[in-house]
Amino acid sequence: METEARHKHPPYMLVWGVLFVLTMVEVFYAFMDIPKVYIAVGLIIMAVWKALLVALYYMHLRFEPKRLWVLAASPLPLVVILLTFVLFENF
Amino acid sequence: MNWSWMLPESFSTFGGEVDAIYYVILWVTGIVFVITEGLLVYFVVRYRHKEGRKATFDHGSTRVEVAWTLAPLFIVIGLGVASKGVWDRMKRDVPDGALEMIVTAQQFEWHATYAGADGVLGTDDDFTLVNELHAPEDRPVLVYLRSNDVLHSFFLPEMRVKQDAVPGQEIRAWFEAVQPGDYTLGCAELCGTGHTTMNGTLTVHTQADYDTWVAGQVAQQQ
Amino acid sequence: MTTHAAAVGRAPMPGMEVYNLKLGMWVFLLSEVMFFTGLIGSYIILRFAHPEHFAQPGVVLNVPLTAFNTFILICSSVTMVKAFAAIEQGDQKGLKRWLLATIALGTLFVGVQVVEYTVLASEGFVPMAEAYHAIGRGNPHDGPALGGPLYGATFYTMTGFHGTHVTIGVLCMWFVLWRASKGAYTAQSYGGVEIMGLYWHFVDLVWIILFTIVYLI
Amino acid sequence: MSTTQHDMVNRAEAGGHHDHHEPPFIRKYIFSTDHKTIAKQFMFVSLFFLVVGGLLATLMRWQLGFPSQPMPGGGVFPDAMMAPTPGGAIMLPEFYNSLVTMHGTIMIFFAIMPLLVGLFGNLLIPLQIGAPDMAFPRLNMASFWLAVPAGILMLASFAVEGGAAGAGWTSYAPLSASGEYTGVYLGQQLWLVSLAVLGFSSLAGAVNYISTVINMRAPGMTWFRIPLATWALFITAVLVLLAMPILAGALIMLLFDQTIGTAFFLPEFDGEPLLWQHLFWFFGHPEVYILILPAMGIASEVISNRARKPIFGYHSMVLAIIAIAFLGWIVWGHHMFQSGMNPMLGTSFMISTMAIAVPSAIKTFNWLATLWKGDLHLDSPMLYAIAFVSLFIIGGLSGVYMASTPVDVYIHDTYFIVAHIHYVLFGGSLFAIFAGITFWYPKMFGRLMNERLNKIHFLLTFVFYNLVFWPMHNLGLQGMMRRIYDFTQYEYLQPLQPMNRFITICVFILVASQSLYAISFFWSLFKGEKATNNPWNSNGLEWTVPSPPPHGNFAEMPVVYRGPYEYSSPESDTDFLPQTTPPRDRPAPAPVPTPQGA
Repeated sequence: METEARHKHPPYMLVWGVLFVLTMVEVFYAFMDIPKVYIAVGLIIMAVWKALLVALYYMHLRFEPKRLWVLAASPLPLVVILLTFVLFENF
Repeated sequence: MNWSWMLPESFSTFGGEVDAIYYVILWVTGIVFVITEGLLVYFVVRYRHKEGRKATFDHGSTRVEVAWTLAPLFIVIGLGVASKGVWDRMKRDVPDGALEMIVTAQQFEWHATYAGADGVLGTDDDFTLVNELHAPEDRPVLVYLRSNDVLHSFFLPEMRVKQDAVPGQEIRAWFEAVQPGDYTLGCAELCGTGHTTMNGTLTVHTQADYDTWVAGQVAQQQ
Repeated sequence: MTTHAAAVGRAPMPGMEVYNLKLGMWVFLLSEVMFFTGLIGSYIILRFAHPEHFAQPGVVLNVPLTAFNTFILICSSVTMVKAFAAIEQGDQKGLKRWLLATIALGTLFVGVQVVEYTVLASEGFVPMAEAYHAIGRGNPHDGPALGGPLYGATFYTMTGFHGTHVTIGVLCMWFVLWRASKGAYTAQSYGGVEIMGLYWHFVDLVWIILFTIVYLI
Repeated sequence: MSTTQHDMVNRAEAGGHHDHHEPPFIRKYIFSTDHKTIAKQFMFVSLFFLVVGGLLATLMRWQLGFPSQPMPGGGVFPDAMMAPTPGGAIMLPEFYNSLVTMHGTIMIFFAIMPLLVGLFGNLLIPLQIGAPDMAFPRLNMASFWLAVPAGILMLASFAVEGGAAGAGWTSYAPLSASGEYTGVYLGQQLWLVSLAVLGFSSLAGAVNYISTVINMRAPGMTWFRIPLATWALFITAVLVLLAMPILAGALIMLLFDQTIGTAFFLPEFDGEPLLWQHLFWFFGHPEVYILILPAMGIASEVISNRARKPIFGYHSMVLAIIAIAFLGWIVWGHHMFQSGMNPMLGTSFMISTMAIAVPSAIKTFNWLATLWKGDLHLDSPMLYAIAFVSLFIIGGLSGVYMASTPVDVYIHDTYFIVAHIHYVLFGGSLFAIFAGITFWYPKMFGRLMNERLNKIHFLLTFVFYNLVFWPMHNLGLQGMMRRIYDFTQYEYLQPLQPMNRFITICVFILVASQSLYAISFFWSLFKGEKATNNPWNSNGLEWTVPSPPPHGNFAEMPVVYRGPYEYSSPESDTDFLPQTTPPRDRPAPAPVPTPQGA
């Protein structure tokens, strides 16, 4: 059940720190006086980064077998498909 | 009873192209249908169980699999390419100089607003008729399709036109009739209790007749 | 048993090296991903189609308060992994303590959300299309309406479903705590705690996305 | 912990709650956690709904065959459904719209889907992969007991004020979003709640099937030794898992529009009606494959067995299933060609839709090639399965017409579509269901079905099925719209009256002849010939255990050495070679008891 990595204690507190800092940066970045597109893209990148941190460390995905990675990633293409087509509709 | 697989005659400029694609597909699928169902029946008769018959032990063949993957692939690519051009002509590339009108759908009527004598929509001499669509022959007609309540579908079977009317949107649909006459206007999207009664007529005039008709309507309005 | 598997002449096990409960929870979470994708997709369609319905960030919604709430939820994720780390070492006391902390933080999150909803509703920011008249944060009540009803509807649906998930999570956590108090988990068997954690972190993850999309963009 | 031990733990978890003494009646038959009992529960409930759906269709056909004429016996319906006139009761358009909606909804969500996924998923997955039960037996039970209230809610909507939902099974907004447009308030809300509850039920099932297939396979059951029925059900479960939540979200938003006054889909407040269509069909097209993939799996199973020949191209069959499932996610827009969607999207959706023809063709050719040089035992399961193939060919080919965008302009929302969907769902799925029930009936009940009755049923159904649905293509080509209460309102459709009447009469016979299957089913329960463990000389693991299998299924953990379709192998003296037969040069190892048997 265990892999060696998990016994070495994943850096829970470090991840917490990064999440905290990123949230602060997000809030300030959102109100900067730059074009909306940059704000949106920057915020999405930071949000995905945070989400990945949670999935990889808190949900232990980093320490799981590869097949679980595949399983966990399986809906992501569909997410991309739905959102892309939906965006198309508006242009 | 009409068992025909022919489409009813079409009377619009792109109608012929639509029908042509339909008949190509009819031929292609017809041939595939006859071959596959024929083989199915033949196998069922030929290889039905008899005393002492033993089936061949055969797991398949990659070469055959590749062949019957590629064959349908080429066929559908061909159909797709053929369809794309006609589709773009029907739904995207509206010709210039079209006669414009507004068709507003509501439960359970079609309201057609015509430009009047000046040929411009949104002026005082516009007039609106219910369930009556009039169009000149040999001239593109551009319909701005609106809806006041729910979804409806603007269906001119003989013109090969079908376009949903979506409340909150204005959707463009066009056709060019090639022969004067009376045609059907129907609603093809379930729109409520009176859906079935939501029909009318499309009358195609010669250009001269159409102008006279418009003048008559304008005079009547005033 | 290993020799037996070898006799079959193939790799030892067809299954994943993941026990059923954990696999089941992951599979369930995939469907949750799709659920929130549907909601976010709807939001995107509506927002692009009617940008005038959506106010600038921070005008109607209270960003500082929600940033604080985000911080609470992130902290609750840390306490949750701490609970998990505790039971991994067989530390029963630590498990219960960290679980209780997670419950407290989760409840606090829902509480803040309730306060947020109440204030927003009093400022005319409601999901009902006809009653919608958002005046913005701290503006006089006779001010002009900001945004439109799609803003209210999408906001409450997205955050509301997330809040429901948190609430369900807190309730389940009480159940896990009750089981923990009866000594149901050990250093060898802690499936319940682990899948509780997976759910909880997933809810946190969704909030990270929602916070960005709904409040900041 | 080694991985093998892991598997044992997983199996022990699943089987661990089984106890040795006989469980009380209510645990054994009502709130059972045994996958076989749950399968039968799903079967009886969904067969009931199949009958209900069929009767709704008959009512609908009366109106189409004899427009606005008094219906014999129509007087028993309340005045809100049938208007009483001196000559007899005449169907009202409101009721007709409810019939259209409820026939579609009930057939798709409460008959075909639970039969394929609920019945065969539950029955076959554990048995075919050699598992004692599902990974989560209690969740499995919850799945069934969520489906029941969903069905009751759906039926109850007929009895409420305003009648049942009348916006079509697709419930296009805004018609469905506000009662003002239809006069249906509570009925539509019940429809939404019922489907949302059913969604949870399907989700619980899907989580179970996926976990079970991944984690609970017997030693030796590699991915490419899994029987095609289980493969199809596994992929179907993935589709259910990922598609249902999208529907759930859409249903809830529509329910909010109906009840609390949001405006997601209401254009008067700038809501977007097309949003509903995007969400519905993003769910709906995978749903279409949910309804056909298991049928394909069942047909493959029966055809290979009854032809006594390995399935032709097992690997490409599996890959085709996966390809269809994936492509199913990128074609939803082909339901929306005429909806006002961006025409650019139309082209891209057309291409992806056309692409789906390829894996479907692969499957068809493989079935044909399986029959080639076989030894075809033409008993009733085989007849149903062959009917499936022949009708699926028609349904597949008629799909090409719709995929071509210009042709779809004309045939969209006409009876051509009705013909197409029934060729796929009735001719396809339902015939495969008949094949599957007949084939696995001995495994479920320990007796064989009545062969003669089944053959008569097959013949009548096949003939009248085609007489009903084939002419619908022609109706559509003449321009007859679907969901239309009285087509004679259109002058140009009036010549279609005789054909519509002909179809209606054939529907009556078609529906009536289904009683033969019911008689055969219930007669065989008590009087059928007793079945051995393996009446069809099949290779699958499910045929190595008694009929019906005991609680926990396998007394000893089965070990799998080969693929499921080794029929007529030269390695064997008979014409079959069970998956558990070890290779000749290697003796079988000592049997390993399953944990719960220990």
